[in-house]
Amino acid sequence: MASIASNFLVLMSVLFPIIAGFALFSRPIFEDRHVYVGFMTFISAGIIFLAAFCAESNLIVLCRVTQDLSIAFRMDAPARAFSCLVAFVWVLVTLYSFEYLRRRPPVDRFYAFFLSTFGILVGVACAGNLLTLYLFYELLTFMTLPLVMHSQQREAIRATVKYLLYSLIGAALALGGFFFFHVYGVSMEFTPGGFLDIAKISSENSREMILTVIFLTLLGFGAKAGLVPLHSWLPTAHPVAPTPASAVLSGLITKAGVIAMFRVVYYVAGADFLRGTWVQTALLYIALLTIFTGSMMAFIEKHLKKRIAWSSVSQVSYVVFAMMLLTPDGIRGAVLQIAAHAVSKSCLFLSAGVVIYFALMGANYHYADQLRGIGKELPVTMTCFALASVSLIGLPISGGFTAKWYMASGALELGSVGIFGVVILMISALLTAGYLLPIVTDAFFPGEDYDYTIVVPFHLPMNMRIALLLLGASAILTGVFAGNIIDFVDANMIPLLY
Amino acid sequence: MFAKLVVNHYEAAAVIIFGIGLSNLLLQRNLIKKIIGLNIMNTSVYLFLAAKGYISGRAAPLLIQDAAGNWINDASVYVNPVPSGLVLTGIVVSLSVTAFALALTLRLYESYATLNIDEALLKMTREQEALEENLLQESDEDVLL
Amino acid sequence: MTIIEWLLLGFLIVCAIAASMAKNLLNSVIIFMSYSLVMSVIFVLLRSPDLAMTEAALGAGVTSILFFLALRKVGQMHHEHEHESESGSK
Amino acid sequence: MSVNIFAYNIPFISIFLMMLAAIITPILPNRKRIPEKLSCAVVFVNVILSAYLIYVLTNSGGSLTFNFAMGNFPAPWGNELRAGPLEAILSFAFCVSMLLSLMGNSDSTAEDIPEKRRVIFCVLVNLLTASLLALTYTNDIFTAYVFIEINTIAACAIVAVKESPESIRAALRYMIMSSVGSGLLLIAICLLYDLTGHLSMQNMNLVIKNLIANREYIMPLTVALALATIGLAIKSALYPFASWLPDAHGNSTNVSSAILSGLVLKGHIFLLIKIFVRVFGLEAIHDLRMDNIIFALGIIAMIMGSVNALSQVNVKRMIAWSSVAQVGYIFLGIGLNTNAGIAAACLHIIVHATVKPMLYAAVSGLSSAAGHSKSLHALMGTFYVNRWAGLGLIAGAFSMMGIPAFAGFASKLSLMLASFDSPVMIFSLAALVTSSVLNALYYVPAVIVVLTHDKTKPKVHMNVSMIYKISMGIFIALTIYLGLFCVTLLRLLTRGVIVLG
Amino acid sequence: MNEDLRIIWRNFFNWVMGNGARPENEEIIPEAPPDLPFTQKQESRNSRFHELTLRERYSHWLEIHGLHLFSNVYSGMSVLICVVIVLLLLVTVAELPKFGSENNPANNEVMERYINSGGEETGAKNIVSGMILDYRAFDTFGESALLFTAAVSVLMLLAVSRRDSKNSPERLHKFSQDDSILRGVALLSIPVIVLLGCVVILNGHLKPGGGFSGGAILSAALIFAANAYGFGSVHKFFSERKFVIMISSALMIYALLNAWSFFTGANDFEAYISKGAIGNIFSAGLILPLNICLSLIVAGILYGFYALFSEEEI
Repeated sequence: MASIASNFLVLMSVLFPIIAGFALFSRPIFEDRHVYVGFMTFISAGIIFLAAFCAESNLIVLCRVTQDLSIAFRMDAPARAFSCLVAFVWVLVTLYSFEYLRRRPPVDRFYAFFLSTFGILVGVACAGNLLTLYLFYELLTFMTLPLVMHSQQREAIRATVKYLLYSLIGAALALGGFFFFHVYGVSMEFTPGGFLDIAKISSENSREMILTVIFLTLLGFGAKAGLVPLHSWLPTAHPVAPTPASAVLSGLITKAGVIAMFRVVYYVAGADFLRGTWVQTALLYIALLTIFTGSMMAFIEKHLKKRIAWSSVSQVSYVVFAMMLLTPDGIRGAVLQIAAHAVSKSCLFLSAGVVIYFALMGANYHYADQLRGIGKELPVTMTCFALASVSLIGLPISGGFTAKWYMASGALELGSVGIFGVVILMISALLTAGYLLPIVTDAFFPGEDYDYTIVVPFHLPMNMRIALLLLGASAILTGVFAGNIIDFVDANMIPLLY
Repeated sequence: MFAKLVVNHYEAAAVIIFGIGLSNLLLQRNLIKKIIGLNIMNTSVYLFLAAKGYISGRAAPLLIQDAAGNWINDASVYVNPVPSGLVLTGIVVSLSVTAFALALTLRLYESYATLNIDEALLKMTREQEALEENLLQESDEDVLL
Repeated sequence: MTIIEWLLLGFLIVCAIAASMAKNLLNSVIIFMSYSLVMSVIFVLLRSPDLAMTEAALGAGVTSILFFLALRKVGQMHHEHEHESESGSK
Repeated sequence: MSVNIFAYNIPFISIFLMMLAAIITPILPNRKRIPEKLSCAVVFVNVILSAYLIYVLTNSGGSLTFNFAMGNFPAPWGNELRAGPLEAILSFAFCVSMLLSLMGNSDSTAEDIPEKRRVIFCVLVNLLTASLLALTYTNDIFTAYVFIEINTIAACAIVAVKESPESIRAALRYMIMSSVGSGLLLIAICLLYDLTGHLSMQNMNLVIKNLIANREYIMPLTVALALATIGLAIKSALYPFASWLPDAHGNSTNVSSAILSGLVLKGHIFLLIKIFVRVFGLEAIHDLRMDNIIFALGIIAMIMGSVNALSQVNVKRMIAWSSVAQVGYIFLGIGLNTNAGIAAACLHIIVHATVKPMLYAAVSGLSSAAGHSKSLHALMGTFYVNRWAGLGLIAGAFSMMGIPAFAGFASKLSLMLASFDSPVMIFSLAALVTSSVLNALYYVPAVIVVLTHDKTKPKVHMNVSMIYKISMGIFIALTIYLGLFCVTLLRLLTRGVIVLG
Repeated sequence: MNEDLRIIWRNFFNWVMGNGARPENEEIIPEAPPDLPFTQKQESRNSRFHELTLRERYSHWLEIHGLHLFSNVYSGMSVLICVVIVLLLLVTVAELPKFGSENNPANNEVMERYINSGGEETGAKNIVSGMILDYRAFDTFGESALLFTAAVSVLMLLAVSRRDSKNSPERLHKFSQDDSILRGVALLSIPVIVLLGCVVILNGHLKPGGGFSGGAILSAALIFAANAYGFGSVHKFFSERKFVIMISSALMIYALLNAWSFFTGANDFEAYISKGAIGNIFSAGLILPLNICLSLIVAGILYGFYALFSEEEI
């Protein structure tokens, strides 16, 4: 009986937000859409938290497509962790978005897709097999398209098409991998340590082919995470989306790609199968290349939101790097980095959104060098911005610091690649400091020649303020309570390695 | 091969006529000639079939009586009746197709005043272009106003 | 017997080519008609009197009549079109 | 006779019901849309009959098939019908698709076709369905030829039913290409008759097996097979021979396009499958080297159809080119030349017969919301005017892109699994993956446009008729059903292909 | 490297979308208030007059040269295909069984049964008639349905569409000729033609001929009458409605007769139809009534073709 209830809980945590979102298309349920959306998001988050903490981790089959393929979910450890993170950030971003979206209609369509994306993201996290993962991954692409092209201007549509093209190429690679895994797998269900049929592979001498397929699949899923060959949609698409959308796009939806890669590495192929192969090395180098490129481009970029988007390219690849180390410290670093980056990047985007929102009042603040002295007008926002920056750069006690610490110690176990990786990490940290800290310092310390009389007092609405403060605080708190996260990882995810 | 073709001369002729008909159907610009080509092609197949049913020295498939007035139903007396049956069907098929194609051709001529299907396409595109130009001019006037 | 066969087959091929080469559509329809008639003679030679009859009635008769009618109608429409274009130009 | 007497007569009854409906329609009074109602009713009866036939065949326990002699004489002498799981399922799919196309487009039919023509349109639709059913059930290759001709004339007339010069031109072009196809098919049938002395498919198969085993008449057999394949490929719009399709499907009325792409192409493809499996047998096809050619043509069609669809501005032409690509999928399955491959091809036939009419019905709903313009940009924001049509478009697009849980994915998956044992696996993998991306590249922009609010346009309100909503709902439900629960269907199809051979 | 990628992407994007080429240094303007909607019209006009992308150049070029190129390529391909098909077929024909030989595969048990027991089983003296109307009656039914399809389609194309626009009374009598000699000849010959037609039809199971040829002869009589007395007088006893009803009901009877024999034959039921003695007029079971129906259908449809093609209302 309890099992049925927990199954229902897991299913509802995926389906409820989707249904609630699409209900927005039909008839007005509440006169005020914000009330409805807030209520539904809150309920969804509640269900998700409940499911993450209470549900059993058995396989829940929704329906069977063929004998061995089904749409199935499983609330296992990564799913629990990620869906909690999603629910936390989503509630705050939704809270923030009420005020922001008032100026950017049509609200209905935005929230319909925004809410469904919430459910689909949870679906990606709890997918029990590769088919479900692929289904939700594709749906994620299509559900986020309307978010990116919300303004319907030419730039937005061009960015959408670019996003679409890259995502589709990625998904196509993943689809090819899916077909292969279906033939060379024992079952399609995610199993810790991989479900590949090693006997069949070795008897058919197709180890190299399977490695290539895994590599291509990882690259394909990497498209969502902004990994190098398929990264360039990210800095185009994220800035044109409305801020709440770009916050979740950067903070969480890129992580959907990472989660998919995580599933492929640890649940499809198995860490043992990949350890020491060229796939591991190649992906490590690709991740490092992405880290460097992202940081460098962010350093060069002047446009505020684009800078933050490039920063995402680099920061998400930290996770990929850590994940591909295939060591305990690597996993610890990856999980911490996911959490830290999700909250801090959302915080950064939301702060930038406040700046732009503020800009709508008259000034034109789109570029990083226009923000001189803005800390006097928006003190709370810029404080949160600073907190998030600290975490992204990886200064001590912040979440980012712990993550990078584990990452580096994991990398050093790995020999020359690891050492090279640590060097790149250092350089990237410096670059990150270089593109984020000047904004903060300029904002708070505009210099001697700053004219303090033009400061216009700006009243930040309460819900925006709460969202920003909570996200900024949690960027630091992830570092403070890193120990608890590490305990969770040690108990649940380290066994995946062996 | 040539000697064999001489033996199968009906079939060889049928095949050559089939080729002529097919090339007419594909290459002629004029629709009436295309349809004539279609008919030639189909008829050649009927010739082929009829030749396949023929057995030298045998009678047409109409039962005949022997001297005592009994019907001779010995298979070694008559030619193969199956191809005749098929060709009978086939002739009606090609008649129907011809009638339908001719009706379509007449309608095409009514609309485009040409029996050439490519020319009809050309005329259509020209008309559309003219229409678009008109629209464009109208919208320009709108802008000016 | 064989010579007649060869002659008729040769005539068929010549008719088929001539029907496609003829400049005048009417000629080509007439040639097609004679082609069908020769075909029905060949059917008689091949011991298929049913076919000969049907081919003569439907293939040579009805089909050719349809072609003639279509040509006549095209001619009429041609005049109408010319008439229209003349009046249009005036 | 392993089935009860009613089920035994179902193939005959369904063909003759459609025929009698066609014959009686001109006599009926032309009021209150009686002819259309009659067509729908008879097709609906056929849906039920074929569903019952599927039920009986799969639960009879004994042999899955039976032959029905049309007259007093069995196979080599008289005409025969043959019913097996494959035939029953396909005729069920065709009837469902026909019914839904008629229902889903009934509004646009009423607008596009003047009332006096509608009687004739109904006659043609009935004849078309009857000929399709006969094509599906027939066991005699010459009967198949006669009914193919009925099919062709009715299909061309259905294209020409729209009173516009372009549609007449398109119909003429279709007619000419079809005639080439039937001419080639006819001479192939004659060659086969000469070599085997039979017209009944299973007797032909016995003789051909002997001939191939003795290595006699290999060259004539190859030529006959090649000509039949080319002839049917022209009629079913395989890529290099598909130039007539976008004209014919893009310029006709919506219901005509739906019927043409959903049913007419499929009937010819199924005949080709019958010739491959039933007349020649798969080993013979492999011996005569026809499988690889079909496979390669299928891949080319998949890619080129989509590439051509990319540059279309007219939505109907875009969907028509996408049909070319989808026909490529089916030929890819046939080209694999295994039972599984052909079952997958049959699954894709069913999937496409469901999805394409749905797309055409959706486009007809959307374009009437946009003031009957078919250009992609005119459809902007029409989702909010006609939501059922918009949902249909989205479901169809997802299905064509191969998103899991929609029909297209199921057939793609089964094609892929069927091709895994063959040496050409890597090609079909690459082709399937590439064409999914290409499909998405033109379907997603269409969906985006339809979902985009156009603020310059005044708000339009449109009354969507109940029948449209119902048929759209059934379409969408079928799409998702096929995507999620196709296991039993695929298993049945595989058994059907095995007993067909 | 990234810039290169971006340039390649941009070109590709332009190619896909058909937008004008865009200046490289253009900044992305994010999130301006959505006042300006995305209008395609402006865009197409811009691209039309200013910058041409590859696709547009291609389509312009195609507009000018495309048809010629297409028809040339098409002709070349067609010639090639025809030549290849003819050569292949010639080679095939050379390998086929010999013409006129008794041992051809086609002369097998099928044909033997048609001849050996065709007389008893169908009662027809003309084996071909017996074959197409009894053994392979379904083919012939399909054939008459095909004729019906063609008739309906031609009716749709040539009659129904113009009834609204061009129906003027003087058109109806435009081609009727007031020729007394013709009328006299017609008066004499029409009964003879009708009689001939009837003989051919009624002897369909005994002699060459049958429904199709007899129907064609009957239609010739009708056409002759129409030419001699004008379509109007033919229409006095044959209006369009009656015509359609005649064809449909003849076809209906034909179909029902066929269905009866198929149904009883397939289920081994008693058919209640005697075959009669070979050689009699009233023999051969259903073949005689089938031939009569067939001739009515064919005569009606062929006359209908004639009337429609000579721009008359049937």
